[in-house]
Amino acid sequence: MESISIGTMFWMTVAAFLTFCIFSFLYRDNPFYRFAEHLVVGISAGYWIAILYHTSLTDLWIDPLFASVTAFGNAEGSVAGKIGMLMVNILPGAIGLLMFSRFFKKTSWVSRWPIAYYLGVSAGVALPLYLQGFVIRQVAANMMDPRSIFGMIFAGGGAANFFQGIGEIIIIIGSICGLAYFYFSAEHKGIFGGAAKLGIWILMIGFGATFGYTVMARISLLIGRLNYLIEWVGALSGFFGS
Amino acid sequence: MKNNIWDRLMNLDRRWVYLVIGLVTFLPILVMVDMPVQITSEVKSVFDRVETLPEGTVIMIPMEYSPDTMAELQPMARAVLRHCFSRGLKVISTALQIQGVLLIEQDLRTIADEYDKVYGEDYVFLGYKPYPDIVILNMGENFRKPFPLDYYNNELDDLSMMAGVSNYSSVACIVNINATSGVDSWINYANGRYGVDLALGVTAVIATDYYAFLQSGQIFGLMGGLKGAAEYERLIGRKGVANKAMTSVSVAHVFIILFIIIGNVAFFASGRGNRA
Amino acid sequence: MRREVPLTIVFVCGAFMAFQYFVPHHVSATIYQYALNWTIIIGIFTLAVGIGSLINLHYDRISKRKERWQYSVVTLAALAYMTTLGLLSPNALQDPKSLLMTMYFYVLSPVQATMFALLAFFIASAAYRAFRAKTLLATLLMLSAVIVMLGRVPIGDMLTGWLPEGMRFSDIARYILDYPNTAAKRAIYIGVGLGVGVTALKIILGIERTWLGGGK
Amino acid sequence: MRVAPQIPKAACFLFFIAVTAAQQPSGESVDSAPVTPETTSLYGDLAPGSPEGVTAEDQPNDPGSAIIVRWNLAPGDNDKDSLVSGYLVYRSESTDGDFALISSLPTGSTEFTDSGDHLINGNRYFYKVASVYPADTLFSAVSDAAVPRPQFFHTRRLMVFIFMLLFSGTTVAFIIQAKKGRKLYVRPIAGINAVDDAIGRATEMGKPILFVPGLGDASKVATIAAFTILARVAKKVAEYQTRIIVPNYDPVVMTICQEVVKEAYSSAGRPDAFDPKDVYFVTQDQFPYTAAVNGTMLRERPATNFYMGMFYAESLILAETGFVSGSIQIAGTDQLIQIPFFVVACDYTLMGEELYAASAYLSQEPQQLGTLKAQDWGKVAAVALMIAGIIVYLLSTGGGNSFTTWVMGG
Repeated sequence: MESISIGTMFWMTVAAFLTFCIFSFLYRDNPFYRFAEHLVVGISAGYWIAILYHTSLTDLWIDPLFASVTAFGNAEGSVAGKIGMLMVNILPGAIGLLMFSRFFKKTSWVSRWPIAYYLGVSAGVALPLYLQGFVIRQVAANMMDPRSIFGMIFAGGGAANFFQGIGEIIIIIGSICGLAYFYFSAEHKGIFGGAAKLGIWILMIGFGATFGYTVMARISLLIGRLNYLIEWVGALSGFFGS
Repeated sequence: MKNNIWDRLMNLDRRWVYLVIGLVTFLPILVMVDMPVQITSEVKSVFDRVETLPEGTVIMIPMEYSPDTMAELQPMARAVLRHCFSRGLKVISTALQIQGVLLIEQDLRTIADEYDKVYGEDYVFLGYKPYPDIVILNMGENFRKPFPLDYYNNELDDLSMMAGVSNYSSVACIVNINATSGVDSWINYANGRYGVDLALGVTAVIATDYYAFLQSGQIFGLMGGLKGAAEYERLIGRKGVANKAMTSVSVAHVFIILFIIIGNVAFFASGRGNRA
Repeated sequence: MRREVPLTIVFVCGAFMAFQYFVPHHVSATIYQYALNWTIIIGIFTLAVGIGSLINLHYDRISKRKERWQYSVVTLAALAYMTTLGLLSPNALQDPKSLLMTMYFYVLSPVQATMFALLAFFIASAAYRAFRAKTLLATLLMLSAVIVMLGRVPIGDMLTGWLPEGMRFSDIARYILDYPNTAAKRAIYIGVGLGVGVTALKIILGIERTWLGGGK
Repeated sequence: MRVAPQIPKAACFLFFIAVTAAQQPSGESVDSAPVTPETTSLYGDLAPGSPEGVTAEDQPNDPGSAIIVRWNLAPGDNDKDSLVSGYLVYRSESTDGDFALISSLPTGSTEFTDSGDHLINGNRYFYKVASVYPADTLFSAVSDAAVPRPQFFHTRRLMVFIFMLLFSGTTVAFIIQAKKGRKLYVRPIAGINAVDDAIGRATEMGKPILFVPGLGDASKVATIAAFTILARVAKKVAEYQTRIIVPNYDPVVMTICQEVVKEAYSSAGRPDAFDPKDVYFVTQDQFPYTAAVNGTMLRERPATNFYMGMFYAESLILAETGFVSGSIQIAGTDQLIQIPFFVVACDYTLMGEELYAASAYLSQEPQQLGTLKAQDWGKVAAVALMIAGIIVYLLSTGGGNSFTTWVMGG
């Protein structure tokens, strides 16, 4: 087996050390955890600066801005079009710069303009998108042919068909009752209260299922970390053994 | 207040729970306890394809996983690589997700060393290039287009294995081990556009989304998460990390359920259940 | 000025984007693309404000020698180091062997993965503490979780292997995931969709203005 | 590089050559005269033929610059015979002009979308499709002229458009009614009442309150709802003279949280008590952020933790650590997968829609409460639409299918 370079061994040990630091948190807060926590906050903030600078800022702003400036040296195209393009590329930067008004107490209210733009665009995009994806699509998914459902239940197509038919009824009734649970305009009383109660039962069964479903993936992650530590021990003994 | 065993169990320090979970996950990794794992046809068909390729055939195993997804996909990648190397197949690999390149390079090298494979003769690692869609498309024309040099800065033509290997038409099939949404690019471009036979290894959670491609014949095999890896390990007769993990996972589940039962017994035995 | 301008911006941008969804024309599509890009660019400028806040907080701890100020030195040093690595090298992100990526690989990602792995412990302790059959609701939550857990691992089917196919833990788990779970999801999705809709409208119409803070 | 349409399956060598040819930017012009097959025996009894019924038309509901070409399968393109090895699509700007090869498609294809800036809106385009046989390539007749155009209204989104207008109208109507002073009944919600209690508890204990606005950026409506809850919490905190700590994941969220908390302090008459360093940015990275918030919980020992907004896998890490530090915990998220973990580990959880309701509740403005009524009417409308769909199915299965497709939209 090829021996591991001293550099790789060093970095592997750093990674193993940090793994132990984080695991130590399970016992209690301690200096090792605090060290790892503070280290990784700085590292990740710096990493994101690099990512955003190299990807978003250059691709979306700096490069197009330069292109629109150099376009003036080009004979093709109308001057008005070029000025328009330049404005389109200058403006977001200018709006972004308004954020820096926060650094001064007197002007900090100016920073609400970019925030207003940000929230306005976000809310406008979200409104039809959520109504479509979360409301209309889900409603349409509940439009099932009752004849095929009853066919599955009563036509004697075997247990599998029977339970599938029942399941589809559970979906329709369950989701309507779930909505009843969230209904704010009436108290949970009478028939309506019964529906709301059935609704919260269905919600709880669904939550339990989601919980149970993720356990395996979480244990897999722990196994992944433990395997890394075992590998590191192996590499370490190989490194000092050779 | 009576301080009997039930009360103490009710207020058990959480660290005991942590310790038990840690131990029951860790011990099966050290000691092999066999758990029956059923072999599914979609994993078997990947194995069968690799098993029937003649010695010396070139196979492509692109790998896209990173430290946060390696727990599920690394055992699978290793099992497939072991199978290929043990059968004397030649392997071309890429890593089109930047976060995983170092990891994948290590994995490939480690497994190749196990079988005394020589770089350039038995396997080639092309490494990383940004914009996976375009890289996948360009490799369909020629590997040398996106990768004039391999990961170690060798000219591809200087590597004896690459002689006569121009593009996907020179490889028998692709087994893509992928934790990213880039899976779709391999399906659409490598298989869809260039018609290479493609099999996938993906994480357990997203595996359910890809059964449709299996049925439509766009992929010839599918491995999902640790379970898929465990099956593959069994097929090559070398039960390793994934099979141990299956035991860990099973035992950990049992213990979590035991904890729930103990918690409930304590709850009712301590008399709090009656008051509630 | 301080309130009217932002409220006008919110209304104009919000109403435009909401109606844009229904207009496939390329002019509308282009404006949409620019509008989204601009939010990203503004976000990057704001990151500078965020980093300023981070530096300010830790610098304050150090300069005032607050409790555990030494750790703040670690944060600021790491930040400076990583930023330098990232900004000085033009292709640090394209080169897997760069020091920036090495730091990512051996420092950042082990911590991320280990934090994530803590969940294995927390999921167990939470289950132990909270899954108690105190009420009908708690019992339903617990039973459904236990059945799905058993249905996901080989041992569940070992326990129920003697039952006919369709009655084993994995089958029941599948059934719970396919039907009651879908019903629950659907109810929540529809509610969330309406909640988001109303909140977005309140923002656009200027009824919801907590984000404006105070001032005249 | 132009991205190819999804092609399901193809492995033919001929096809491969064709693809390579298609990538020549100029595109070769081809002779349009049909080739007479010389070696008919090659195909058995079957006579090879060109694709019939070639149509080309503007793609609907698009920004423009796209045309859909459709044709029927050529003879022998089926599982039994599988004689055809692919199709070639050609385009020209006049019926008798040069037809350039623009794409090659595998067997079984009956459709191709030609799109991109090379199609000028308003111009006329003509298409021809050829079927490729082992020894022959047979050309279809030229299609009718197709004119790419952009559309001004997306017809498949009509249902959403109607729903959005009705829903917005209802919301505005309720707001106006509430402004006029009409009393609107809204039932109490347990989790929301708990918010006030928890703040009271924190002040009694003299400990700080931790408010985690989640991992969403400010464009997420759940995060926006969290701002309103933060405003309420911060105001109480300012009144009771305790401290509020808000660690942030997103810098835009941080600036808004600062504004919100600052305003709460000044409206409580204590503007000087606000310390901007208590509303701070950590890092825009899930687990480092979680690590830092965990540390804060164990060191500051807050009396109450609020988790409001978007949460992912870190939900349980935060909530379990908060439990260990002995805090009362109130969560609210619309992230379906994380709700169970909050339900299990927190004292109160605002599930999904309740998060949005809470922001209206806590503001205590009548017009905000009015919007809750609109949400309820939305639910009634949703259930009514569901039932309508089921009734249409009872009338006719085909009608049900097309109604569902229409509602679903695109």
